[in-house]
Amino acid sequence: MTQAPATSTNPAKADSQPAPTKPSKEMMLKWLYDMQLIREFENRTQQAYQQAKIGGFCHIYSGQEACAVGTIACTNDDDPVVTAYRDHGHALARGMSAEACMAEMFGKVTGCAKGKGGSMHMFDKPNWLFGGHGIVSAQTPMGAGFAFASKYELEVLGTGKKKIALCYLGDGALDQGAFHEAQNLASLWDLPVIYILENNGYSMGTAINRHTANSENLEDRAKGYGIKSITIDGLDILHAYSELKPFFDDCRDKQRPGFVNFKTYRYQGHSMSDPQKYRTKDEVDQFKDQDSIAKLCSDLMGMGHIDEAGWKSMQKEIRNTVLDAVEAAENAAVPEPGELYTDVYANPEKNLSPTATYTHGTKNPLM
Amino acid sequence: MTQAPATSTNPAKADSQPAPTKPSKEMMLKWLYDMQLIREFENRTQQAYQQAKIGGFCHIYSGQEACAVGTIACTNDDDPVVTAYRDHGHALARGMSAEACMAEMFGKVTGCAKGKGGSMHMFDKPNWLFGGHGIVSAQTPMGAGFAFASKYELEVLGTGKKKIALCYLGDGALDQGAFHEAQNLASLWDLPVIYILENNGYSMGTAINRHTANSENLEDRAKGYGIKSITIDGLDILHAYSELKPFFDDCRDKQRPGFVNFKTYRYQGHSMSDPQKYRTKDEVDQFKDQDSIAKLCSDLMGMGHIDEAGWKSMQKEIRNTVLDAVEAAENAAVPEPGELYTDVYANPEKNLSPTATYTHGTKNPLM
Amino acid sequence: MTTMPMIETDIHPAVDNPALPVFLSEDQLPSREGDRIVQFREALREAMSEEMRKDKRVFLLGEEVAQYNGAYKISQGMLDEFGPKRIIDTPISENGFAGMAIAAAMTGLRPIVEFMSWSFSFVAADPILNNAPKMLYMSGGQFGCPIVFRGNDGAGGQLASTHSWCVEALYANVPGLKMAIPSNPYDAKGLLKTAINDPDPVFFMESERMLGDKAHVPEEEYYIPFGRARLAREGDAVTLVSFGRPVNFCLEAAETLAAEGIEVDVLDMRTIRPLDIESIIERVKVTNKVLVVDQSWPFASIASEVITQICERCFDWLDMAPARLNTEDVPTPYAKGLEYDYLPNPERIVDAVRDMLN
Amino acid sequence: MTTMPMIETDIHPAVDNPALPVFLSEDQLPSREGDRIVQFREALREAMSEEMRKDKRVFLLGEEVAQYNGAYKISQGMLDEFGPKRIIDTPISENGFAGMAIAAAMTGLRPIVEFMSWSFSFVAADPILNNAPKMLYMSGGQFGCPIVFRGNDGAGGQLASTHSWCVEALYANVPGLKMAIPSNPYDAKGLLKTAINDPDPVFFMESERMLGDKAHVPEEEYYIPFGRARLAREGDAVTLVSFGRPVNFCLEAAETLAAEGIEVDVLDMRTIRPLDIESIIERVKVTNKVLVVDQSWPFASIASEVITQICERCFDWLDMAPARLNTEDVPTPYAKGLEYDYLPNPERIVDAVRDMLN
Ligand SMILES: Cc1ncc(C[n+]2csc(CCOP(=O)(O)OP(=O)(O)O)c2C)c(N)n1
Ligand SMILES: Cc1ncc(C[n+]2csc(CCOP(=O)(O)OP(=O)(O)O)c2C)c(N)n1
Ligand SMILES: [Mg+2]
Ligand SMILES: [Mg+2]
Repeated sequence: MTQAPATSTNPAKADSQPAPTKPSKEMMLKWLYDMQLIREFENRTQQAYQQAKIGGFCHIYSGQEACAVGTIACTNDDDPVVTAYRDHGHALARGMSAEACMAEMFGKVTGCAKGKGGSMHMFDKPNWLFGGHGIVSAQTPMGAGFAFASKYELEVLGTGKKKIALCYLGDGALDQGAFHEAQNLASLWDLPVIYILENNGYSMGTAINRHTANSENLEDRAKGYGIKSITIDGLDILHAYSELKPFFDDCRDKQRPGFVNFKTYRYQGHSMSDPQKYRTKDEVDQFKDQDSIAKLCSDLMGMGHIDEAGWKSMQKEIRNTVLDAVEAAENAAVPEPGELYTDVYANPEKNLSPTATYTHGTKNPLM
Repeated sequence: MTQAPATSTNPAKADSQPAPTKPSKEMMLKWLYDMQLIREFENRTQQAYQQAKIGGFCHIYSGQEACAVGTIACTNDDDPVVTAYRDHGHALARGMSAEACMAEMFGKVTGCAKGKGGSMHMFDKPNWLFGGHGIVSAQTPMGAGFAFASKYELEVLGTGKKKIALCYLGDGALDQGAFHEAQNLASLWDLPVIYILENNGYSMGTAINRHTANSENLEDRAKGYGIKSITIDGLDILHAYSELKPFFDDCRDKQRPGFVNFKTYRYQGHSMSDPQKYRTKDEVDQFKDQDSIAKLCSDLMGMGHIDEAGWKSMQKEIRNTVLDAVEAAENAAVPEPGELYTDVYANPEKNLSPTATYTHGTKNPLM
Repeated sequence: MTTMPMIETDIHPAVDNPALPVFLSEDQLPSREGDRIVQFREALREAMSEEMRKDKRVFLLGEEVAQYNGAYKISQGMLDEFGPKRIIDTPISENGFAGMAIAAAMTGLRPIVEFMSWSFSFVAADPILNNAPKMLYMSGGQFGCPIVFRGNDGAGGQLASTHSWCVEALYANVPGLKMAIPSNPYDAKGLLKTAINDPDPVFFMESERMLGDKAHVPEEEYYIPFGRARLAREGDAVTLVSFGRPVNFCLEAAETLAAEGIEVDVLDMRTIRPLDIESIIERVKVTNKVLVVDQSWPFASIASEVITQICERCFDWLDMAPARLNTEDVPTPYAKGLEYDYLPNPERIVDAVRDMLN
Repeated sequence: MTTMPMIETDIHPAVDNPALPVFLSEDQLPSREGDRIVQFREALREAMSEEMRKDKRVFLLGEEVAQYNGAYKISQGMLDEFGPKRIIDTPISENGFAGMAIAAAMTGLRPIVEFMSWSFSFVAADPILNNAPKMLYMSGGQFGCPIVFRGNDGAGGQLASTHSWCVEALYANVPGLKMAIPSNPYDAKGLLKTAINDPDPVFFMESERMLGDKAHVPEEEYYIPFGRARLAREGDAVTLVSFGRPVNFCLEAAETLAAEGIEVDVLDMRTIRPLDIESIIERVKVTNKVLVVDQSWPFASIASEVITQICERCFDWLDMAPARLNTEDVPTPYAKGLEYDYLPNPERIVDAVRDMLN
């Protein structure tokens, strides 16, 4: 795209080269790290929320880590990514620092949106993350749009390369008309967008079979648009990657859309205020017994890539990173009152409002 | 429904009893009559439009007659029907008088909407026709709603019977999110609505393969929702009826939705102002050669149900009916200026507007 | 208690079962004082449940209204009482289920559509603006549309840009709809019961921030007529005109001002369409100064409209320009402090009144 | 010709290629008189084509814009010149393609989205209101949204209720967007060129009824800055404030009134956000009487806003209440006579002015 975000600020990122189909040891260890980072981060997020340091709606990603990490593993650093409001996992997997993510939820100026967006609006331009969006399914036409922009750059501006856009959605988002329109456009116009259905079985308190028709055969939907699709057991990231990587590569190569029914589960309530009467503790425990982090860890131990001590020290490192992030978020400044009126217009002419005078404000810390 | 429209005002209507699967001679003759009525009516409509007696957008139904007539033939008089803006055919097939329909387009008080709606808004409560709607696909959730209301009456109010709702849509309407949402709701909730895709191959000037993905396999879409479907050769009404009647009966019986891909063709431009550069005269002629009225007429002649003389006199009767309608529309009164402020609110309290005072106005001529 | 019909209307032939409830004048309504303390959300629930008991045509649909007992527990227990055919969980398909409900209303049913938040109504903007308010007109008086759309409106507490809409400034422009925005449990119940019985589409705005507010709600049944403002506090210095949640900010501000010896009116409009302009005029003739407090953005807002109507109706009674205090004219920020500054909070109201008096 | 930058702005870091065009003051712009007569639709086409020639990031998408050459022939010939990758026919999926274009704009492309009619924008209300105007804010200044939404607005000639919307009264409430509503070909071209270069989302309203209007449009390139009203006619009796198509009704009315010896101002606002309130004040200080003519419904309309701002800014200069003349407050009727009465036609304007002077 013309307005190329600066290259990734996260040197730890494993896939600055196109990722190989068979993951290396380093890659797999990085996945374990990222998944555990998300888990730990979300634990602290919940804590901070309970302490009223975070406000608004807050949706915890725990349980779904393999999805963000496993799919982003199949992308390049400059592939555009967009997601919904349950977005901390994607932000971290994409390379946003825990600090910028946590500070955003604390409503601080060091947050990725300078405290203006909160939990649902994780944006990270250097890492090609285009948000965090709150309206269910509003991100799905946008996903097609990022794919469109990549193609436009390649074919009209002549400056790009073959990209794929990643667009995440929850199972509840299947029911919105926007997604239908997006899929039709993507297929009709050969847009390389991959829709990743994070199928955690519930739209808030509504089980999938109560909110979407023919829910056992979701790939049929994609078929209606001539979009190729795949269903993934989302609790085993190694298996997921081995199926997803060729699928993604094919979409990139053919510049065609794809649909991934990624079966996963969320451990926590829909948001922080959910009593969860719609499911049993048994059901939750059953999924926790197949935890994707534990699985990857034991797989890696089996391969001899990590041992108990290594895992302990990795966990500790992560714990410290997250604690540091929390502390930094605590200590960061809240926005000046004047920040209310900044970033409203890029070209803040006069008389745009009867009551406000707009200005530019401080530079985003990520830029 | 609780607010039962009065019984049909059109005694000529063939299907005041549930229609048999094998059509009687009278039924088939009635179809011929109705199809020719629509054709003749539309010819006069075009004429009147060219004489600037009709204004606004005006969409001609010629070529698609077998669709409105053939599908309505499968319904009962009190099955709710809703359609889009290309609605003259449905109105006439459903039993609206040519006069009420023509007068509406002339903007006269004797029109079915007292001149307030025009060509795109044919409403006929006594004949269970819920409009004529101008926003592409907006009628599709409504179709589900009429089916819902029928079921509600049956199951909650305990006063109804098993109905089916008919909802027509153009191929262009496939691309709107509303239709996706409607189908999902219909399937999920077992709503007896039948979506009749009037697939005339074009959305304005855009051929179907340029506006909707996988257009050769439209039944796949319905399959995605677990909705049963059928594709119909829409130029042969006898054949269409024989396939549609059991399909409709099954939807009624099972109280389930259905999707009909009704292949048809429009002879005229999209609206009265369309230069039609997107298709060849040849293509149009090819379809005109398979004209559904000519086909039915010759089939009926083959069966000995009508002869040349009978057909001539039927045509003449129709011509006179339509000419009378035009004349009546011409002679009818335009709405009083005060009618601007009527029918805005059913309960026109004071202070609803800073500038207007609302009242009830004259009774609709159809009621 | 003698009953006095406050609204005389012959109902339109398009509408089935035309009886409107009997409305009492303000001083005949059951007392607002008492010890039957209920939350705002319970008041809403009582309104719906009472009407559903009386009229089987009334039903409720929306996201999580049934099994979950309501995202905000407004419909708690209603599934148990009325069953799944009348308390209906929907997919996240606002366009679809709003359009569906509109059709059902055309047949004479009386749907209550809950938007979890009015912020989510934009995906349903077409059916709710293009169809519901115009059906009667478009059909030449054949089909009415007795439907209630209701849900949370306004900033809910750090919900940020997309989830904090005040849609009234946008939607009130459209003729054919009615709009009610209660500020307290008593009014919420009485207005919602009226809305459900009204034969026209009613847009009913609640506030997540008020759902836990508690007040006396009488045992007896009552209906609050549309188009009657309530003088919640009487003063002489300035007339504050407001509706919905900011009425409470006005009352707080009035306390602060009273301590300084400044007595202000607080007029709670209760409904926006109809708008009780007469009550405003009556008070402007006393105070000659008016401040409209509105939690929407300012540009072309209800505040702009109220000021315009005041100019049209009692310009010569004004001592100074009628003033407005709106939410700051920026997208809703997340950060707590910014969001507080953003809303028309009591401090801002106090300042505005002081400004007017200097 | 000397150039004078009229707007001094440092462009936001979120926005790529920040150069704004050079703006000239009104008297430095090329002459409005001349014999290069073009239609309104051609002026729009020239604006788009010129900018597309200069900047490959600009593209046009919408229903029937390419092969059909535009439902209203605005984009005639553009497919031939720019090819199908930049002039793009869309399915009837306003939500989908508007959302898509917004994403493209976030990456730095500069989409022009044509709504065949703004009446069809309600199905896209969510992306155009919730995303485009708030993206910069929500993302803490990371992503701008340089996009133009344009199309027919207002009654198009007996198109009835659902197809005759004036959306400005609704949408102008939202901070983060800009809005332009030209009244003639010259301004249409200059404003659209500015809109395409503006780094913020611009809502651009045209009128089906004006697309055939003809006027001189100069050969030289020019840009009309946002927020500068044009005094289309100067008088002393009353200031008429208007925008879009009704400006022409005002000019007609002014002729009629002039014949009676009444000279009125006609101020063409050209943009709504920004709103050139200073020019209004300047004229109100001369005439002390103002009538806002607006083709939207009255309630919470641009007219209400203009009146409110007049009260806020020059109340003491008013001889009488500022007045408004809107479309009648009813759904748009189909019948020709009713539709004529419904709009703010010249006769209604003349009557309103006469009323003010009596
Ligand atoms: C249009 C719209 N309607 C309703 C909501 C409220 N809402 C937020 S999340 C949610 C459930 C979505 O579930 P799903 O898509 O499965 O995602 P998950 O929460 O499981 O990640 C609902 C109803 C919304 N944000 N937007
Ligand atoms: C939401 C919306 N967008 C655009 C339009 C303009 N429009 C009216 S009809 C039409 C084409 C529809 O074609 P189709 O659905 O195939 O129906 P047909 O005209 O062939 O009967 C378009 C683009 C509209 N009325 N509503
Ligand atoms: Mg889910
Ligand atoms: Mg078609």
